[in-house]
Amino acid sequence: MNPVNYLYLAALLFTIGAAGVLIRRNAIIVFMCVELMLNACNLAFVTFSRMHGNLDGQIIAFFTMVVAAAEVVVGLAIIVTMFRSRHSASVDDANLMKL
Amino acid sequence: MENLIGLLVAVPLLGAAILLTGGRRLDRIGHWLGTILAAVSFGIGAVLFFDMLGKSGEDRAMYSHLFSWVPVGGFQADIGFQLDQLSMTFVLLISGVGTLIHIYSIGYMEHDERRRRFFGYLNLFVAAMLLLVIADNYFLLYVGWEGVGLASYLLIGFWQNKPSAATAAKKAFLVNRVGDVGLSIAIMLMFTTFGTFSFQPVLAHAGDASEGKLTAIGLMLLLAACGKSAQVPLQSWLGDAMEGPTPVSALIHAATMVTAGVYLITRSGAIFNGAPDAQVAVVTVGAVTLLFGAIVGCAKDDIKKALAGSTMSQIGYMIMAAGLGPIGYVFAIMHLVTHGFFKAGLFLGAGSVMHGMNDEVDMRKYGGLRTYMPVTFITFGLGYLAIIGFPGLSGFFSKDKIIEAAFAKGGTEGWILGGAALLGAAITAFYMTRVMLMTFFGEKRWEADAEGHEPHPHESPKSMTIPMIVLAFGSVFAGGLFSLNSSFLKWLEPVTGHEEGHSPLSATTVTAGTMVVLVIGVALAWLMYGRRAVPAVAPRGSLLTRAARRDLLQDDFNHVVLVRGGEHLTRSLVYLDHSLVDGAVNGTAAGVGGLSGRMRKLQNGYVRSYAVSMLGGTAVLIAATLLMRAV
Amino acid sequence: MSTFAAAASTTSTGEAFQFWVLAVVAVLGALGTVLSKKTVHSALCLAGTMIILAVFYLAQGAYFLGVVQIVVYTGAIMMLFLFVVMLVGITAADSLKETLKGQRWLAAGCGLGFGILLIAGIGNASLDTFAGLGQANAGGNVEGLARLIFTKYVWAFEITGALLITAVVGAMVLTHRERTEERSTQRELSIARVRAGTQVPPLPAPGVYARHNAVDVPGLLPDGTTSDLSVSATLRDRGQIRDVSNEALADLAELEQRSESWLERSAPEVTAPEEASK
Amino acid sequence: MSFPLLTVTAALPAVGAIATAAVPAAKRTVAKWSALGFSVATFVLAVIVLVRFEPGGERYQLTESHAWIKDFGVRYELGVDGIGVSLVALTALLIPFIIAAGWHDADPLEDKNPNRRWRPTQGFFALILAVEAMVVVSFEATDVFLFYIFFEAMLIPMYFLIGGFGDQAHEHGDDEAAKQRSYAAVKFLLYNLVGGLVMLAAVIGLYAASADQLGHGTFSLQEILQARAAGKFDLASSTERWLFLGFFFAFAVKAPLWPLHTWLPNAMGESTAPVAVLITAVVDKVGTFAMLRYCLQLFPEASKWATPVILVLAVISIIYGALLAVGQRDIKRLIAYASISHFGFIIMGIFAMTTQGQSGAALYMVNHGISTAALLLVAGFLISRRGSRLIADFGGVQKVAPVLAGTFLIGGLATLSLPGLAPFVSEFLVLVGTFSRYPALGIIATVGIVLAALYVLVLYQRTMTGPVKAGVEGMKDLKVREIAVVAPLIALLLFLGVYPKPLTDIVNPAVGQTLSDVHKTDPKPALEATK
Repeated sequence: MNPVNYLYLAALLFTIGAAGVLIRRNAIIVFMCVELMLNACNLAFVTFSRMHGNLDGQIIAFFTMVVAAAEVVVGLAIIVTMFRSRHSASVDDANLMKL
Repeated sequence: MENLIGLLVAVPLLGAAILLTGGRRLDRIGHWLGTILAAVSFGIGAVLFFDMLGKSGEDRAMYSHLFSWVPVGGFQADIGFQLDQLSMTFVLLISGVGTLIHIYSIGYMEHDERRRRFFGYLNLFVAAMLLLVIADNYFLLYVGWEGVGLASYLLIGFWQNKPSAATAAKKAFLVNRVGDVGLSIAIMLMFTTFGTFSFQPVLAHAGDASEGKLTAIGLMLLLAACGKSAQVPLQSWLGDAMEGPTPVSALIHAATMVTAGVYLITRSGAIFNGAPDAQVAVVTVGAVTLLFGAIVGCAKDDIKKALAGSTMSQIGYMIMAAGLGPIGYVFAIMHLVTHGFFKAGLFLGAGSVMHGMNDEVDMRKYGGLRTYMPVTFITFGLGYLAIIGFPGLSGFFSKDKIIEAAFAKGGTEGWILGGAALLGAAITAFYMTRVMLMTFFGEKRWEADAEGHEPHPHESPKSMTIPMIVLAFGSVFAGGLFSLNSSFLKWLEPVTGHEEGHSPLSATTVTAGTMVVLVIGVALAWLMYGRRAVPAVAPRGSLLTRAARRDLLQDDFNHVVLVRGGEHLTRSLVYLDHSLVDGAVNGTAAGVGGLSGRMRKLQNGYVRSYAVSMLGGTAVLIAATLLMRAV
Repeated sequence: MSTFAAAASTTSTGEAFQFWVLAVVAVLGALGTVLSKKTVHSALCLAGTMIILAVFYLAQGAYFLGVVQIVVYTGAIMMLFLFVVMLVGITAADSLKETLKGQRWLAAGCGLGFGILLIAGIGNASLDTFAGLGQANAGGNVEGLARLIFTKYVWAFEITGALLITAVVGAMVLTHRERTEERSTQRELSIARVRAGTQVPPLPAPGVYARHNAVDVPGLLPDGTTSDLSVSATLRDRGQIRDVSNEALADLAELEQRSESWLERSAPEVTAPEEASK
Repeated sequence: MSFPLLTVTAALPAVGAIATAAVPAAKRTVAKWSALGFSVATFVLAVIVLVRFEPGGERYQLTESHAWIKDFGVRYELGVDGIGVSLVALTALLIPFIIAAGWHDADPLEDKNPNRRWRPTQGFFALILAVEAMVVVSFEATDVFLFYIFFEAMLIPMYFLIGGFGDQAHEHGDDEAAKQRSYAAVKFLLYNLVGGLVMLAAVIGLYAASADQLGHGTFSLQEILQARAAGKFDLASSTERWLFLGFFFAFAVKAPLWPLHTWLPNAMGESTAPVAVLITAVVDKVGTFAMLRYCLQLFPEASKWATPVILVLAVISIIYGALLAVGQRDIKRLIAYASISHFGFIIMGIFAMTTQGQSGAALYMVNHGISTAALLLVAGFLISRRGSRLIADFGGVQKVAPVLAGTFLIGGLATLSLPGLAPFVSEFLVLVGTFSRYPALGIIATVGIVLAALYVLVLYQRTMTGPVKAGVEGMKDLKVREIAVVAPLIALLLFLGVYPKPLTDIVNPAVGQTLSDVHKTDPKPALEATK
């Protein structure tokens, strides 16, 4: 098997995640989908690192994880606050950006 | 000596500057100052004149170059003066008559609180007119040309609170401006043809230029002359110009400014000599105008308007003479000078009459005034005799010569012109007699006006009568003096050149003919106005009379075609500018606004739809890169 | 493990087999994450996917990452998610019904197009030579990463540290609720309650009847109806109240039956549990 | 290096603007005096520049050159040729009069609350000085990019001057006036912005062209000119034409040329007279000036290619502007349309490509600045006295205010270019210059002279002569301040009318060089007459 398939998998997962972001209203699930996309990227990175035979790809993936962690922390905090203020975790309820 | 030439202009100009900026503190001495300065420039003129007499004919011309005015590439305009016999004649006429009229105005404008300003304007006019005649190039002449236009604008509209006066002033300036366009185009043509527009080189090389160019220049100069000298078709302003104070009418609209056209044509003789077609145009204009003016003069009841018509027709004579070429130039100028005397005298007389009649101008409300104002009567009478060409008076000599010259033109053209001139002489005799009779003879026809105070005619003060007397002398003797062993001819010949025309008729025949038509005219007038009593209200009159009263409908034509048409044009243009030019822009603006209004609907504030657009965008980008790599 | 990392342009059949099996599962997990109604379920699906990814990391010679993936992601982050779900998850059951007009179609279109493009991109990229991590991992994968992180990427590393701290502080700031007024004592609370006049006495206790002591069982009121007040609000909202009144009444009826039959007496008609539960 | 005279000349008003704006709200008079002081000081500097400039010397003098943005070859380069220096002088001359004339235009109205934070007076004068600084730089810049920046930056203060400080005189009351004002301001901004952006594209295009012609991109006018002279810089005619059009469009909007003119009447009509003077006498001059400096010098071939069209448009502007002026009911709009007609003359002179035409155009810029300033400022005094801009509301003014009427008449006569006043010389030069190459156009343009007389005299007749209208009786004659504003301008008009030689001596060499750039020589007269 050609390891490229890992990349195809990554692409697939990424797309699924993206679709999830687009169609789900629950902020938490949206978040999970984002995580899914990040993970897909990580997979791609790891595969690349294998492809090039050096570890930089893995490093990047590692940083991605760190950032993802930070992002999750802040994001979830935001969700909680939002929920407190408007008793709902639906992203559609927060459309104050509307003109 | 040459340095004095500049002073001719500078002195009255200084006067104008002082009087117009001086403010009220000059009110008491203003008129004296103005008069003295005018007299001074006459004095300078006299000094130069005698200096000139001292020299021999050819080198009498003096030149003085002050400074370079507008030097741009080949276009070299200088402030320089040329004083030859022709200019000198005008200088004396202008400053002389000018001074007299200053004196006259002291009395005439006595009761006007803006008298200082009036004298300022008069000085301004004298300065501009002198500049016009002593300039040594057409460009500087143009300055004087428009300068006199401005002065006449200010003076005609001097009583600005009268709307009629303001309108008349505006009309005069505008019509003159049309003429000025002619002059400026003529200058441009000279520049493109000769590379210069100074008199000497242009006139010296006029022969070398193609006839077409000369004709074009000539016609443009004629247009200018028509504007300034109130010749058909630009004559309409002169009648209205009588709204101005009478001295103004005498100085500007009889003696000096209106003759500028004649000066221009005579000065440019060399050009016209090379362009026969242009000359034909000139004589035609002259002939037409002299009849036109004469006819109008017959119908007017307003004494000043009648005289205005006469002015028009007399200048018609001059223009015609100038158009005849070398055989006519001298006589044109000669008639111009004599006309300056008697016409100024007549106007001053008219002014004096009005002065005595509470500014009544309608001759039908005069009558029998000879007993009340004898001096005015006599001077006016002498002027009258002069203008109709009574033998021995100045008008006789000058006009007779012109008629001879007209016949001398030869061929059918000669006959036509001569006939026109004779007819004009007859009509002149008629309408002048009419004026004379209606004003000074018959029984009194005036009654109390609306306020109920009856005019009690009285002789005018000395300051007014003296100038009239002086001018009367001029109008009696000038002609004789000039034609005494044809001194005037000798005087001008070096400048204008002269050749004897060979007339089909002998001089005596012409003179006899003139006498005959003169008698006919006078007799006719006497039959109509002397024997019968003059009705106080004008009778309806024949069709021609009514047309003539309306300046032969020329004004109506202007009004309908130019004024109305222009108004419509501007109004529609204003509308188009707003709706079309501006509307196009505003339309685009509106379109953009509407579009963005639709676009903003996309900003619905839902994170997810933003996310969709982001993803779509990314997809597009990827697609783009792929395509790029594909090709 | 070195066998995993050995492969150059193709992989060992073992890995291939493992890939095909797990990839399917991973995709299913991802779909589950997206599609499942309940938040908890999607969280679990995600966790599963992540673990599988961890395995893939290991398979590709990223040992450190594989472990980190399990420990940090699946261990920490997903748990964090679950906590939040517990905090927030009351509205967890959100319908999949779309409210934004055309959103779903757009999403489908973009997602599909995007995926296709992505895959196409990978497809026509020439990626058949795989160097493999043989010598890169020679000195040990962790050491290799460490060397890179502390030499080449040290600056980025420091930055991430700053980032993490910021994130922590941010989270605290966001979630911390400032107490503005003095905490009210029981006395004040009781007074307030009396003032309000609603539910002055303490709430009824759940799980009456000795056989039930679970908190999700509402207590019965004297007329035999249940009192939702006796159950905690959370359960109430989740609709997780276990109503046992019927069976209780049934038992009661049966008991009396038995006693009557023992006393040779006609039993009185037992009220139907339905009416009882009214 | 020598003392950076030009920089200082441009910087002083800028400093003045800041200083004036910084004056505390209460001290209104201080702000006025500081503004006046700075503008006068600038004028003194400008005079020094004028004196230091030797006619017939280097093409660009008093040059300064420093690298500015190295990566894009943008340099801070200043230098003045004859035309630039005379326009700098004109600007510096007019601003003090503008400030003095607008002395009370920005005083807060009584009914508005006095202690508001917004300080109109300080702002007004600061903005005027800011405009002056920017205009001066754009006259001095010899780096296209530098010029472009200030050419555009000018719009900002102008926008606020137009939108913020209109005179309350409006037939439909204050609210309507405010609405009209903001409309005019926005229109002004949009028109010029669009022009400017088109130009920006062309500027970048020029940079790119120079980059691949000279190897390194540059905006420096002098460098490009030298390169062309050396034959190293030679654009493909299509490129050159596009770039030319880009530049010309911006300048034609600014100038303005028919049919891009409609912003001018609104802007001038709604703003106070001093600001209107600022627009037409100072800011718009940048447009015509830039045509002469950039269009002709950078793109000679394209200029010649476009000449016929431009000349026709210019003639249309002349006639059209004059005709519309005749049809106006509003004094300031009338003057605005008259200006459009005059700008037509200027542009015609520039593109006639003869010595007379271009010198005439250069003179025309100066003379038109002075004459329009005189006329407009007097008109402003008139309007502020009556509180109306409608011609119909006036009549018989000369009876009650003779001095005002007199100055107004002189301004008007200058506008119809009466001989003896400065504009006559320039107008006639333009006509001769055009006529000697395009006789037909020259003759058509002379019609403009008659129409000019028409609109000026009609305006004078309706407002000044006739019986005294109601509402005019109590009108005061000019105050000392106002006379002090108008008299010097009139004196200057007379002087330049009688003795324009100093000006022509400065301008002619520059024109000669420009003509040699476009490889044009005056047509020879049909037969050379001995001078």
